Parts: sequence; C-alpha cells; structure tokens
Amino acid sequence: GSGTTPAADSSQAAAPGSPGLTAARAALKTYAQRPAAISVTQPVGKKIPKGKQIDFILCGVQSCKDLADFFTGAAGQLGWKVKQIATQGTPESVQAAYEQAVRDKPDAVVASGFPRAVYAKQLAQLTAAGIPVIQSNADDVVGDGISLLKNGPKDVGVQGRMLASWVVSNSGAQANTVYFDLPAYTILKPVKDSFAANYKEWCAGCALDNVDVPITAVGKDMPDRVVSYLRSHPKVTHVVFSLGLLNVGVPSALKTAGLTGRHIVVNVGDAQNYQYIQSGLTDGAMALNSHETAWLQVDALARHFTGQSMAVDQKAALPNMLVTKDNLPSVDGDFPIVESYQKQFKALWGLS
Amino acid sequence: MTSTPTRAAELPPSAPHRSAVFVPGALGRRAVAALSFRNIGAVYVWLVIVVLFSVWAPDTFPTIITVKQVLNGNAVAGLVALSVVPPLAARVFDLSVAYTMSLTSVLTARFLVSAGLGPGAAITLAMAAALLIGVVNGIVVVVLRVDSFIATLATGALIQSLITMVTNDSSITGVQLLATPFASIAQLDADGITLPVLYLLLAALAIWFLLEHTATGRRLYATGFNADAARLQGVRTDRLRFLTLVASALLSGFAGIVFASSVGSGSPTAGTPYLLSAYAAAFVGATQLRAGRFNAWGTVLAVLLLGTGITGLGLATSAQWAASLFTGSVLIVALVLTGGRIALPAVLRRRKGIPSTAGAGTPAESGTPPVTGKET
Amino acid sequence: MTSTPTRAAELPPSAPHRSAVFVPGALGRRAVAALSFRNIGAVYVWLVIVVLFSVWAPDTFPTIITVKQVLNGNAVAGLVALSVVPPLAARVFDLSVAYTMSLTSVLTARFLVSAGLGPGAAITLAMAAALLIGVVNGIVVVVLRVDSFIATLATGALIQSLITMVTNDSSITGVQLLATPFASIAQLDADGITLPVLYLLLAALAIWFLLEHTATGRRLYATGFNADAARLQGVRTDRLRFLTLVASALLSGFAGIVFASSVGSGSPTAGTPYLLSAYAAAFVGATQLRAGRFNAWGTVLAVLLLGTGITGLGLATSAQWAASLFTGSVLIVALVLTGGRIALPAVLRRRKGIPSTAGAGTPAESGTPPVTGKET
Amino acid sequence: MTGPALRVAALSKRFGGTQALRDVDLEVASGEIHALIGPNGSGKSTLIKILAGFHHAEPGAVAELDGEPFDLGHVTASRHDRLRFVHQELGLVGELSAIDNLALSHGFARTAFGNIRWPEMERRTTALVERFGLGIDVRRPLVTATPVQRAVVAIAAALQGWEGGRGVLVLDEPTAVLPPGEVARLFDIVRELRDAGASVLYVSHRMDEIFALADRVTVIRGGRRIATRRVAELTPRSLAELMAGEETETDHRPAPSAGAADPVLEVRDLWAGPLRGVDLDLARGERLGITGLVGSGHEVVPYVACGAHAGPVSGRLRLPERSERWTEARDAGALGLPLVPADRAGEGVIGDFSVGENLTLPLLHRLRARAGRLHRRRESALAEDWIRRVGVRTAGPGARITTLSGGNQQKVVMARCLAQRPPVLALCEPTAGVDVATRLQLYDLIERQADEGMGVIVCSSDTQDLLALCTRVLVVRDGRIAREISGRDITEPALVHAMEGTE
Ligand SMILES: Nc1ncnc2c1ncn2[C@@H]1O[C@H](COP(=O)(O)OP(=O)(O)OP(=O)(O)O)[C@@H](O)[C@H]1O
Ligand SMILES: Nc1ncnc2c1ncn2[C@@H]1O[C@H](COP(=O)(O)OP(=O)(O)OP(=O)(O)O)[C@@H](O)[C@H]1O
Ligand SMILES: [Mg+2]
Ligand SMILES: [Mg+2]
Repeated sequence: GSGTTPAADSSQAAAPGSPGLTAARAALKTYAQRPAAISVTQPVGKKIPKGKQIDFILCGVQSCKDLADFFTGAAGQLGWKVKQIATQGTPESVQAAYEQAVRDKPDAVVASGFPRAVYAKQLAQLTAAGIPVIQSNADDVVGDGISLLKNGPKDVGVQGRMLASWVVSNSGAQANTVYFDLPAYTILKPVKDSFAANYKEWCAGCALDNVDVPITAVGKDMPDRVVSYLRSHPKVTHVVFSLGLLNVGVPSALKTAGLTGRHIVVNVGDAQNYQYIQSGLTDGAMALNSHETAWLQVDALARHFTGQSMAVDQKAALPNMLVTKDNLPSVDGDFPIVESYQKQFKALWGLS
Repeated sequence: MTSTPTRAAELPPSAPHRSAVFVPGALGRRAVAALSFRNIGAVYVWLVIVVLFSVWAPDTFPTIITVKQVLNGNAVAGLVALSVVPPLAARVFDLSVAYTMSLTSVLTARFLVSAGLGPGAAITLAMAAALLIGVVNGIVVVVLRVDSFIATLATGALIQSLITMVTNDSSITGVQLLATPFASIAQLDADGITLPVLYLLLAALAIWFLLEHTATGRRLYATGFNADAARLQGVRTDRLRFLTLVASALLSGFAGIVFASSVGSGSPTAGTPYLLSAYAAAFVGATQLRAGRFNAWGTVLAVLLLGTGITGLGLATSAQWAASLFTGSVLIVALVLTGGRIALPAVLRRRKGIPSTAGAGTPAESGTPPVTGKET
Repeated sequence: MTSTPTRAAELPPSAPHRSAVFVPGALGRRAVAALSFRNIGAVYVWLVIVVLFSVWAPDTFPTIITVKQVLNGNAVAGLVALSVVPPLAARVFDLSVAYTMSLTSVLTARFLVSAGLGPGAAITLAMAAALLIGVVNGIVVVVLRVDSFIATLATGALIQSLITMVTNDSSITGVQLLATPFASIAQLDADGITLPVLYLLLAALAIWFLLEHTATGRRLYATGFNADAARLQGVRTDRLRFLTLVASALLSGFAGIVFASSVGSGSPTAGTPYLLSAYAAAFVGATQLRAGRFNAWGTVLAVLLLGTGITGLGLATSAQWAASLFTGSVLIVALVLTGGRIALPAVLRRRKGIPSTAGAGTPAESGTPPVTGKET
Repeated sequence: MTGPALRVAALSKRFGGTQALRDVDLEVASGEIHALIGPNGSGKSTLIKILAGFHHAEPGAVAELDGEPFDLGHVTASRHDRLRFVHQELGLVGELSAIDNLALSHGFARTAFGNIRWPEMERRTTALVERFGLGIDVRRPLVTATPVQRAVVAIAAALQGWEGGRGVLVLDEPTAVLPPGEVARLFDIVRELRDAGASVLYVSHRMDEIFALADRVTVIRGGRRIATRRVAELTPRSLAELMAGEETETDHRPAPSAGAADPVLEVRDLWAGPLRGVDLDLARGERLGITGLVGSGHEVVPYVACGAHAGPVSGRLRLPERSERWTEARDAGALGLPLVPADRAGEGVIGDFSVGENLTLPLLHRLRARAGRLHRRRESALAEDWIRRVGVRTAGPGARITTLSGGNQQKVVMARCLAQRPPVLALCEPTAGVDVATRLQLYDLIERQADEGMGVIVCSSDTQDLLALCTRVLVVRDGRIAREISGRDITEPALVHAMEGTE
C-alpha cells in the first residue's frame, strides 16, 4: 500500500452532522440540480452576418467530435459553414491541421484539446492574419492569440469539487477514496487538485490515495488494475476516475472479482457511463457541458463578427451537473445540461 | 578390423528406447527433458514471480482470487494471442487481427444498439464480417502473393476505415450491451471464473489438437518450415495458408465480441493494445514446450506469465511504470533462459551445414552460445 | 591420362555481350527494366494519385505548397522508416524504434525545461540514451541471441517504463522548447521547406551510400540473405547486426529530437504512431528500385507516396475513413503491381529443411503468378 | 517385357526465357531400371517435377501409365498410387520427424475423432523404414539424421502403401551425397524393388552408377532427348560422348606428385565434434584427400581448419610459410583460410546476390576507393576476370546466382576462394551434384591451382573425386585417422575397405 493517510479510524470522528459534511451536502444539492438557464443573458443585439467560414480542428477522440458536431449544428443556425479537419490526435497531425487552417484563411478557427505549444507557429500566423482562435478543454490560457478558452484549467476545477461533494456526502464523511488519474491529459490536473483540496476541506479525516494510470492501460488492463488495487486496499470505499473512459469494463471486473459495495463516480461522463449508472453499475458522473460549450463558442463568434468583445462569453460560467441514477436525464449519448439551451441561445441571436 | 555392421548399430541410439518407452529410466529422462529450462523456462520464471509476489504481497497475492483474476483478466488477450498461432505456424503474419477484433466489437454493438437485432443475429453478422476479412486476407496473401506482413498491415488499414465508417471513431454504447443475454457472453461466471476463460481453454485445446494431433497440423508446420518440400509431398500449402488466415480472422473476431460483452461497448480501438502483446506471447510461446514451433499451450503460458506479473504488481505497488518494466524484463529473462532463438531467427539461420554436423550443430550448439571467436 | 583443358574454351559465351553493355540497345533495355512496373510500380501509383487529386481538388492540390506540405509533413515519418532499413537489410527487426523516438523526445524536453541545460547538452544526452538503447538491443539480440522481433518488443517495454518515469505519461512543454536555437532544429525553413526535409535527404543519402556503395553495405545484405554463407566468407555478421541496431536507435533517437523541436514538446507517445507505418514503408520500399533489398530511396518513395495521398485526401475530402481506406488500397495496389512477394516470405522460405530444394521453385517461379491450379 | 510402365511424349516446358524441356519422349519398360542422365540444367528434374504434378507441362504432352493415359494437370489417386518420387534434395521437411514426413504425403492413421494414432503411426513408419535395414529414430527431426537415413526416409515415404510393387519409382540424384557403402545399400534396395516387379527411373551424374545399376539409359541435353540405349551396348566413353556431344576424357588420374615439399599447413591434435586427436601436414602443391563414412568426422576437418566449425574445438595449427607461431584451433578463423562448403545452397552461395556479388564478397576490402566507396568498375572487372578464368557459364556478373546451374554455382564458390590466393584451400564435396563435363573442369581448376603451389584439402565422400584428384588420402574412422593411402595405392576397393574398417 502507498500513501494512504491514516484515516480510516479518525474518519469515525466526523460525526454525521459535521460542518464539512453539511457543506458538502449543500454543494452537492446544487450540483445535482439540472440548471435551467444558460449563463449568458446579454443578446448579441446586432444582425449576425451569414456565410462565415469556420475551420474546426478535431483532436482524435470522441468528445472532440461531439463538440464539433454540436458546433456545426449551432453554426448552421446562423448560416455559417464549418469544415471539420480530422487529426489522429498526434501533435504532428494537429500541426498539419493548423497548417491547413492557415492556408484555408477561414473567418475563425475552433479547436479542442491541445496545448498551444503544439501549434505555436501556426497560432502566430493566424493571429497575424487576424483570425480568431477559440479553444476548449485545453491546458492553456486566454490571450496571445487565443480569443476564447472554455473549460480551461481555471474552469475545470469545479469538476473536482463536484466529485468531492458527492463522495463526501455519499459516505457520510467516512470515505476512503482512491482517485485514478490519467496524467497523459494535463487538463485533468486541476480536477485532481481541486478534488483533493475540497475533499480534505469537507472531510479532514477521510483517506485519499492517488493512482496514476498510464494511457496504455486504457482499454486493456485498466479493469485488472482497479481490481488489484481494491484487493490490496480492502478498506477503500469510493473509487473516482478522472475520466469516464477509465471506468470502461471496470464494473463487470469488480463483480466477477467479488468486490462489491464500492462506490464509483467518474469525471466527464459519457454514454457508456450513463448506461452503467442506469444499470446500477456505477453511482455517479460529472456530466460535461459539450452542447452548451459549442453553442457558447458560436455565440462568441457571433459577437466577434458583429464587432463586439467576446468577454461576455469568456466570463460566463458553463453549467455542469452531477448525475446519479435519480437525476439521470437520458442514457442515449450526451444530453444537454440545460434542456432548452438551443432556444435560449437562439433568443440571444435574435433567431426565434 | 572386424567387419562392423558399419555404424548402423551406433546410429539409432533411440531404437531401443522406443520399445522401452515405459521403462522408468527412459521415462525419467523424458521427464527431465520435459521439465528442463530449455523446454519450459517460462514456467520457472513464472514460479519465481509467484514466490516473489507471495513474499511481497503475502496477504493478497497467494490466494485463489488472484488465480481467478489472472484468468479472467487475460482471457481476451489469450484469445487474440492464440489467433496468430496457426498463421505463424505456417509462417504467415496476420497483423490485421487487432483491427478485426475492433471491427467485430463495434459491429456487434452497432447491430445490437442501432439496428435493434438480437444478440444471435448481431453476433452472426459480425462473425460473417470476420470471415470476409479472413477471405480477403487470404486472397491478398495467397492469391495475389503479397508478403503477409505488409499485406495484413494494408488490409488492417482497410478494416480501420470500415471501423471509422461504422463508428465515426467513437465507442458505441447502449443498454442493450449491458443487458443479460449479451452481457453474459463474457460476464457469466461459475465460482468466479468467467466464460471467456472457458473460451480460451477451448480455443487452446482446439489449436493444440489441430497442430499436434491432426494431419492438417503437421501439414501446417511442414508448410511453415519448408513450403517447397511440403508442396513436393503433396501438401496444398496455399490452401493451408489461406485457411490459417481465415481461422485467425474468425478467432480474433470472436475475441472482439467477447471484449464488447465484457466492457459493454463496442470500441473502435478495442484491438489495438492487443496486437504487439499477442505477437510477444506467440513468440515466447514458440520457445516453450515445443521449442521452435508456434504452439497453443506455450502461448497461453506466456499470456498467463505476463498476466500474473501485471496482477501481482497491481497488488504490490501502484507505480505506473512498473508494469512495462516488469513485462520487458520477464520477456528477456524467459527468452534467454530458454535459449530464445527459436522461431524466426532459427528458421532464418538454421544451418544444415555438412550433413552430419547438422545433428551436432543446431540443437546442441544452442546450448553453448558463441564459442567460436569467428562470429563476433 | 592427360589432364585435358577440356571445355573451358567453349564455356564463356557471354564475354561478347558483356563488352556490349554501352551499345544503345543494351542501354535502352536497361532503361526499360529500370522503368518497369516491376521495378518502380509505386512511382506509377504515385503518378495516378497525383493526377487523381489534381482533378479532384484542382485549386489546392497541384500547387507548390502541396509539395512542400508533403515533404515537411513526412520528414519525421521518413526518418523513422529509414531507421529500420539497415536492421532489416541484415534481417533484424527493431521494434523498439518507436519507443526510442519517444524517449529522446521527452528526454530532450526534460533536460531543456527542467534541468535547464542548453540545447547542445540536452541533445547530446538524449542521443547518448539512444546509443545506450542501441547497445542494449545489440546485447540482447546478438550476444544473448534472443530473436530480434521479440527482443526489441521487450526492450521497447523497458524503454516505455523509462518514459513513464521521466514524464509521468504527460507531455513535457516549456518555452525553452519554443525558443530559437532549439525550435530551429525542425522549424527553420528555406522557402517553405523545413530542415527535417534536409535531414531526411541526408539520412537517405547516407543509407543509400552505405548499402549500395560500400563493402559494409554489401556485407549487410549478405548477412541478411544468408548469414551462414556470409560468415563463412569472413563477414562478421554478429558485429554488423549489432551495429545496425545501434544505427537504428541513433536514427530514431534523432527523429525524436526533431519531433520535439517540431511540435515544441516532448511527448511520451511521440513514436507510437510511426511504428507500423515505418515498417509498411520499409517493406514497400523493398519491392521498389532494388527489388528484394531493403533500400533507402524505395523507403522514402513509399513514405512520400502515402504522405501525398493523405495530404491530397485532406484537401479533397474531410471524410475520416478516407485516409485508412486510401492507405490500405494503395499499399495493396503498389505491392501487387510490383509482384510484391519479396522480403519476408523469401527470407522465411529461403531455408530448406534439408540440404535444400532451394534454387528450383522459389525465385524462378515468381515471374509467373499462380497459374497452376495445383497450389490452391 | 510387356508394354511400357510409363510413357511420356511431346513433353515441353518453359520457364520465362528458359526452355527447360522440348518435345521430350521417354519410355520406362515395366521391370526395368531406366537411367536418365544429362548435364546440369538439362531438364531432368523438371521432367520429374512435371510427372509429380509440381510443374505443369505445356499443352500437347501425352502421358501413360501401363498404357492408360493420365492427365498431367491433375494428381489423381491412380497416378499417385503407381508413380512415386524421391526428389532431388529429397524434398523432406527437416524440422519434422520421419513419421511426419511419411505422413505428409500419405495421411495419418486416425481415430474416429480425427486425431492421429501415434503408436500406430510409429509402428507403421518403423516397419517401412526398417525394411532398409537402418535403424532410425522415427520421432526425431530429420535434421538430426544422417544423409543416408534421410534418403531412406525419402524412399520409404515414396514407397509406402505401394501394393504389389507395380508402378514406377522415380529417384532424382539420390546418391549425390551418399558415401560408397551407402550407395551399395541403396542399389540393393532398388534392385530388390525391380525384382518385385516395379520400374525405376533413376537420375544420377555418376557414370559408374549407371553401369552398375541401369538396364537402359536416356540422355537429355538442353531439354532435348538425345538418345535412349541399352546400357549393355555402351561404354563409359560412348555414354560420355552422348552426354557432352563430343569426345571427352573420363579418366583423370593425377600425375604423381613431385614428392614431399615444404608444408603449408600443419595441424596437431585436433578435437572437434567426432574428431579425436587428428594430426595432418599438407605440403605445397599437394592435393590431400580426406574421407570416411558419414559421421566419422572427416567432414569436420576442413571446417575446423577454416575456423567455421560451430561448437567446441581444441588443437592447434599453423601456416609455416606465414608464421612460426601456432594458432589455437578455436582461433583458426583468424588465419582466414577460405572454405568451399559442402552445402552449396545453405552455406555457399547467397541466392539473392548476383554472380559478381557472390564472387567479390570476401574480396571487398581490396575494392575500396576513396571514402570507403566500393570501386564498382574494379569490382566488375575482377568478377569478369574470374568468371572467365574458371569458365562460369552465365549471362554476366549481374545475373542472379540462382539462375546458374549447380555446377556453375560451384565454380563461382570456388573462384571466390581462389581469388583470395590462399596458401591452402579446403574443399568439401566439391563435385556433389555436378555433371561429368563440369566435374572435369573443376578437377582441372583444382589441379592448376595446386601446381602453382597451393595446398588443397579435398574432403569428399565421392571416391571418384579422390581417385581423380588426390595425391594422398587420409581415411578417418571414428574420429581418428585410420589409414593413409597415397599415389597408385588410391583405389576404390582400398578406400572402401579403409572407410569401413574391413581391411
Ligand atoms: N522453377 C524454375 N523456374 C525457372 N527455371 C527453371 C525452374 N526449374 C528449372 N528451371 C530451368 O529448367 C532447366 C532444367 O532444369 P532441371 O532442374 O530440370 O535440370 P536438371 O537436368 O535436373 O539439372 P541437374 O542435373 O543439375 O539436376 C534449367 O535451365 C533450369 O534453370
Ligand atoms: N530462375 C532461372 N531463370 C533462368 N534460368 C535459370 C534459372 N534457374 C536456373 N536457370 C538455368 O538453369 C540451368 C541450371 O539449372 P538448375 O538450377 O536446375 O541446375 P541444378 O539442378 O542446380 O544443377 P546441379 O545438378 O548441379 O545441382 C542454368 O543453365 C541456368 O542458366
Ligand atoms: Mg536436377
Ligand atoms: Mg540440380
């Protein structure tokens, strides 16, 4: 065993009514609610030009593709054309995609997932050409060519807080938790840090262990790793995955290994995890706001094309939600967090 | 100066043994040979590993649960590794198995989830696709005579494009995949041992029987060792090579279905992580038990050896670099122990020198590595 | 009883032909042979592709920018592909090149960013690591005599664990990587052609010169084709095989550094996507120009052929599945055109179980594909 | 004699640019041993492979077994039953056992489940093989068996399930690597079969065998049938004329050597493989034969002397002309003596190389130009020079070596050793599978080199080589030199007795 703080006993000290638990429960209550409104309220207010050409650079994994599809849908509403440029997720192919974007000279470039180091040269060229670049889900900062960054390192911290609130509440502040992280995705680091911080804050006596998983284990021996870990750490009650992907295949492996009674919660749920939740194989998931992010990006561009600042959108906090079996909106793929987000955005754009 | 009946008497030292097979001495000698480092070096490495982890993680490792975990956790990897054994026995590389596996996994999922077919129909269709891949591989390799190594890389790319078309590169999920009839395929268990372990056992049995106990198996090995000679003996080498490609496609396709059932989704990259390790296992397997021949139990042994290590490491430490360090070192140790130079290099190098040094040469020589200064 | 000078006088009927090599007819015949499908089938496929995309994307494809894009975009892939050519020429598989590349990329980045070393020192240290890998590979393959295919898989796993230790599996980034002296390594360009294209050219030139124009190259091929015969002729096959492993580690290590400079970060998985395509290119290359011999320009040709296709597809369509569909079909077409059946199978079949059936079937029959119903 | 057991007519076959067979007719009477001879590359093996269904003849060919026509395009059961083959190089899979090799062509005894009944297979195989009076472990891979044992396995494989003995057994150069004693045993087997009513089609380059064994002989040359004659009507000379198309000298006894001269090679107390303490001295210009039964150790001597023996060795040797120092046998490689190996395809030629590349491989260090570059022009000049000198029949140095006949390949292998101008040349089985005319050329070549002062070691199991070439012969038995024969005392009976230890 490694790094487990001597917590199991001291955690008993945290009485059901401890302030930490109360705070966690309160936090969870808000996170479990499905938000009804998007956080942007200020209408664009001007006629949005049609016929804009936008390049969307994919990152090679599913969530980026989803994002691109949602974005394309939203842009279609405004009569814009979106060209999706595929990459294999390798830095080189991402560079090549930016290279192509530079040559295309679109009205804007949207991308997801890659730190700017990879495409710094092309970014400079795009900036020089006055083409705005919009990023999301990347370990980066706004400025220096990046006009808008959603779900950047500052934004994703809340995800760790959401997960912590659930774990602490669910355990009655008596959790012994293992957090499986995928360091290959650096954007997940703030999630991990914020989880640890909030977890400790709400439940000082709760044990927490952190396990890094190499990306080569994903889709292969990940379930086996989890089983091994739980067998060698039998006191662990809660398992947190920093990405839904890591949970694939884990529930059935736990079942066959006879490891029952462990609670699983994942960050960035996907269809599979929602189905696990529906089937009672997993307890909870942080549902990401891909729909809202994509539409918000379109909203930002709409403001840009009408000569306004994107600051409104940069400031707006995107909705998130912690889903469990009780409040799971749907199991079929990604669902929007805000049910009527399209209507609300269209209203801002003067389309309805 | 007596007229010795030349050397006939001296030559066949084994003729007497044969009739004396049941004499303890001979039996003992055979047992010793069977248990030697050179024959089952991997087993000894395995034992060392087991002892090591039993000391390192005494509470959790030496338990029956660990056994089950190793078996359950490596059944799919074992199936994929087995799928490359028959082609390799005939000296055909099938590098498309990983893609075949991914394809059947996503096809099954798609048919179940979107097309609304029942598990039976979905599986049948997915296996039909695997069959088709096997046939295409066979055509490219056997009929068009493209080198199998590169041909199956190419067909692998074609399958990849099919996968992308089917999935748009994202996993296919659905509650249907988690529901009983389909989920049971991989998840039903008896006393903690899941069905895939049974599949692995059956597949190994079948391939072992095929290779060791049927005429086809002998002809496969003959094809692999010396295709020209085999053809002169009337072996239909092309047909056999074709069939091994079909067999590997079917088996890896089946592994894909089992994988889909086990994780409850169809993943477009399901097979990728299994490719290199399947070849590693098959090559290590070829140094074991039937040294120089790709064989079923040796391959299973190799898969379980590596699997035991990974599981043991998981129980003992959570350092993420430990797994590959362990895998690499165990592979090297096992291969060095067994002499390791089977399979490809032996095939490539086997010197049949002057008629009689051949006997002395190859098998004996391998015991004493580079004696002659000549080679360096 | 006399030793008649028998028929020696009658024998060399070819002397006249030989001196006639420079007669136009002969020259023409040689040119035809050099330009035949069987010699450079891939070039014809390439031409077809170029025409195809020029029609499909007339505005963007047939431009000088496309040429530059293809060259710049495939330089690193070309370097990795070239790195496996010398070992393959000596019939050694080095599957660890991908990991070596990742390792040097992350090491360089780490040294630059965390250790604060200058580019020179960082690169030197990273290349020293690559050298070390080459030596370890050499020891395992040549001294310990483990089959290279599996040995380099194993050392690859070891390197992987090293990479994980160094990086914790996440990319290493830092402004130092984007600053001039280091960034220039891959990003400096003359008229849109970046330095890596030059490296590719130089590496191909060097390998071409080595293999075609030096004694060492000849000995390398001899080692690959028939190590026993080569050894008997005094070729130090073991030393050569050792050196090819060192060379491939150094070249792929260098590719890793170029990669780090080009993307401005050290990626722990930098090499992975290049492995299979490097082998595909080397094998396709071996069917071109010097049919049956792994060679530098054939490999570069194959890399550029595939690269052109991918670039063209990117310009013409955004269908994700198109790339692999294209790669797969182009590989098969190019190989079928060229006859394709060189390389591995020849190697595997070369050997004859018993004093040989060699000359008869194999090489001669290859001219006439499978006419005989016999074989099926 | 009734009608022919096997008749083929109008058989033609073309490989790319090579017309291997043109309109060949051949009749094998029932109950006869019919020899088929011809120079290397004349089409003998091709004819046989067509009969076996391995190659396909051009249309128009006729084939009959016992007067019944059969289709050359398909291997039917009846053809398979009455036409059996032992191919050149035996066509066995070395990694597999005798049981497996026998079963490849004829199937296995199986149970109802389809699995092989090993005990039964073992009994069956042992019975088949033991008919030839050689004990063979039928379960061990054939690479570990001796050449005779392999030949026996190949014949047993061909004969299995042959009922009543009617039919034709085809043997393609079965004796190419067999020592005389074993050849005699093989002949007994062949005669026995003939006496049982079978016909035999027998291919060999060894003239004496034709006269010892065959009833009739067909000569082919350049893919054409030249003649078919009764052996009784022929003399060795007239047969050789038929083959070569001109008068040739078949007797090639060496001139007696000029007497003991300075030694060029001294070997002391050599232990390696079966060798148990061998000493030998080789004089300038001497052609020293080394022979023995297979397994006696004689075949190891040249390998050890050239540092090419795989396995532990001990002893020492020196080249007095070069140095007074003794070299440990395990470092013999440092002396750099070239070797013409016994297994041409496996250790001699590099099949994927051209003739020139094969020739110059050990000479590359001499061909360096600036910057380590190979001097191409010098290389091809060197190759052409040696091609001319030893009379290699080839389109040029650029031709792939596998397009040459075995005999010509052998000349290339020899030429590249000679080109190193070594003080000593070691030859193993220098004429195995080489036709008569080429053989004479090779003898001539060796003799000329020896006359220029080179010491030659000829390690052969073919007594003709020893008779024709050697001035002195060492006979090895059980790892020791059992007898030394020189000059006029070198005769076939003397050699055979010495080898078998029956003096
Ligand atoms: N598979 C093949 N492809 C091309 N040419 C071939 C092939 N097999 C044989 N040949 C050619 O056919 C001719 C006859 O060869 P074959 O092997 O029948 O000669 P042979 O009479 O058996 O010679 P040897 O006495 O050396 O065994 C030769 O010119 C040979 O090069
Ligand atoms: N692939 C080929 N293409 C063209 N000609 C060939 C080819 N192979 C062999 N030959 C020709 O065949 C003749 C030799 O035939 P082959 O190779 O069958 O002899 P061999 O059987 O090896 O001789 P030996 O009996 O000495 O072993 C030569 O004249 C050579 O030019
Ligand atoms: Mg022949
Ligand atoms: Mg021949």
